[in-house]
Amino acid sequence: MTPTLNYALTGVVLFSVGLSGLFFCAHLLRKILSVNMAGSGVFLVFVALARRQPDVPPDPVPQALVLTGIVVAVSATAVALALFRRLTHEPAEEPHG
Amino acid sequence: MNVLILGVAFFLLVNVVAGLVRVWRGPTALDRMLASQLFGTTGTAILLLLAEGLSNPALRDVALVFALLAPIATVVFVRRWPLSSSANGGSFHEHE
Amino acid sequence: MSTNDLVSCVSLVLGAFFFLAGTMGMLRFPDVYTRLHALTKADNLGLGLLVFGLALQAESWLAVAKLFLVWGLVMLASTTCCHLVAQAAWQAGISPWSRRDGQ
Amino acid sequence: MDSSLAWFDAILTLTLVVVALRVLFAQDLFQAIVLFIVFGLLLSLAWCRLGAVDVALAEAAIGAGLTGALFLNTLATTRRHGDQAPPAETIDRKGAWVDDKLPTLRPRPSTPWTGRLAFGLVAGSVTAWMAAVVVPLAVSSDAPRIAIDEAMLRSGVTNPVTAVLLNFRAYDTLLEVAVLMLAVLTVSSLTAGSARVSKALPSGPVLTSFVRLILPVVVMVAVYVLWSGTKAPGGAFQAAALLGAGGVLLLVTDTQSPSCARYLRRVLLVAGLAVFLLVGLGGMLGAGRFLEYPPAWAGVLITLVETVLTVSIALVLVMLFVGTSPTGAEGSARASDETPGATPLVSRERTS
Repeated sequence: MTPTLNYALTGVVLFSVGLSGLFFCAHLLRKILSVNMAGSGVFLVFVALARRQPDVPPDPVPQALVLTGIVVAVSATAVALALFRRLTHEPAEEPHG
Repeated sequence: MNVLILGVAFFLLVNVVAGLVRVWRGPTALDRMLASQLFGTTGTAILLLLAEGLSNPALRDVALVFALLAPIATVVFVRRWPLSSSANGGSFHEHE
Repeated sequence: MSTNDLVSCVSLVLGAFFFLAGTMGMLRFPDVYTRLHALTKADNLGLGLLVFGLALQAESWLAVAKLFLVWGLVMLASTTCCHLVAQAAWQAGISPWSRRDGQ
Repeated sequence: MDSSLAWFDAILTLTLVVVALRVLFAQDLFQAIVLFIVFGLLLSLAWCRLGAVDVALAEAAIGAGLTGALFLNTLATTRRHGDQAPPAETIDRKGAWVDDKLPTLRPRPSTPWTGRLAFGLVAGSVTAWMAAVVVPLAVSSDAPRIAIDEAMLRSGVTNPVTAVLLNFRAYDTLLEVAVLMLAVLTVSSLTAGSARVSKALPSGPVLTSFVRLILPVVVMVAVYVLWSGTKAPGGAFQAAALLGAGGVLLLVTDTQSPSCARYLRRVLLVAGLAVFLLVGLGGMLGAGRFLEYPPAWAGVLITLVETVLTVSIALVLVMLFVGTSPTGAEGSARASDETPGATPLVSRERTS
């Protein structure tokens, strides 16, 4: 098994794990974690495929895409977390502060 | 030489996997945090070894970033997590 | 094998041993205060030995400087984190393990 | 040597999958988040093994540092404080988000077994289909490789990843920065500013001096990463991730953070996008197409854009953290009476 195949298949599995988490976890934070997990799986597939020929340096295009993806993922996560906070904090404010 | 370096890197990875048991078992939030901090140190060591073993000096920069940012989770945790250990929302004591 | 390589090998193996000791401590010590030792003592010593072993193999002085910088930073960080975790544990009312509790 | 690396890969990928499963299905939410941080560390090792050092640098700063901090921050504010149990209807009403003791591997009670079975089938076939697509791609050695090498000579830089990001596919990067702006706007307008946090550990002298020692090193390493990005792994995103993480550290310790007027913060926030656009328009005037650099100037222009982008993106990341932070309570950002985003400005040291 070549490293490329190994990591690419792991990426596929991680994507599925994230997908199942998105469906099966009730907690909203868990869903945000799931989306992150699925995203990491996709990144792993991309970067693994960038390195198909072991002798030459890896293909820069998928790497640049993943780099962009990581930064976009963290901002999307922050938006999701801000929404989550808004949801959890509004109703609970009056009784006990 | 390279065989030994990569062997040690592999050994440290196994160490990390063994250390995961502590994150798993807790029992308190602090134990879990501490274990993740430990992975930061071990991860730095693995990166330094890989940099030498794979002759890719750029990996040392990754190790540098690891070393710089390993404490951030712990610092955020202790500065934001409520100290009071109450019955319900117990912060450090987890009821298993 | 030159003396340089030999010293390097011994240092790497010793470093790996201390990492193993750190992990064992993490897993087997009874409470959070004792487990702090694994973080701050064993692993930092292990990292130091690895850094020393790798520095003997490094290709340039810049690489050596970077290696030692990494070690210094990790020591600084784990010292601080150790302090913070211990303080947080104490303030949260976790009492240190003593032999009597353990029995 | 090869066998040792093969074992390394096998253990690493296996651990990634196990940790991922545990993140999603462990009972305790805090444990899940710590494992998520560990997942980021392991993923960073995977990038290194695959030779994607640029990605590893960003992942080490963002995946293992910032994202974990964001989650911990959010979880800390959702804990119920005091001795009262959380109001029962909060748990029932919308999917039990306050409760962090969820049953392991059990779908939410309302899902019938048929639904679970159906989803299992769907997920299984999606996985099989993806694997069927990916495996032939992974084993084929005559991979179609976009012709980068000859274009590199005209790109103005020698790190191919930087060339792709800021020259060949600069459109993507420009739009990405716009997305980041949008995220900051959204987060800032959503900040509730009402969460009360019970007392956390005060930052004592040890933490304060640690931050004072470490921040200059963070800035120095960030500048180094930015500077080396034109010819070796590194660049604007990685440097910005580092600076952003440093800013979060400063914010959390609540030491005497340099603060500055809000207009300056806004200027710095949009500076990256603005300079990028201006350079692009300049290319339109000079070379005839948007975002096309004259080859002689490409190196200088890329460095200029990258430097400004670093400051802007770092500020974006810090503001995103502020957006998930508690406000107006002990040990929080000093943004109580001002509107959201009133963060102490961390980018000052790096500009002066």
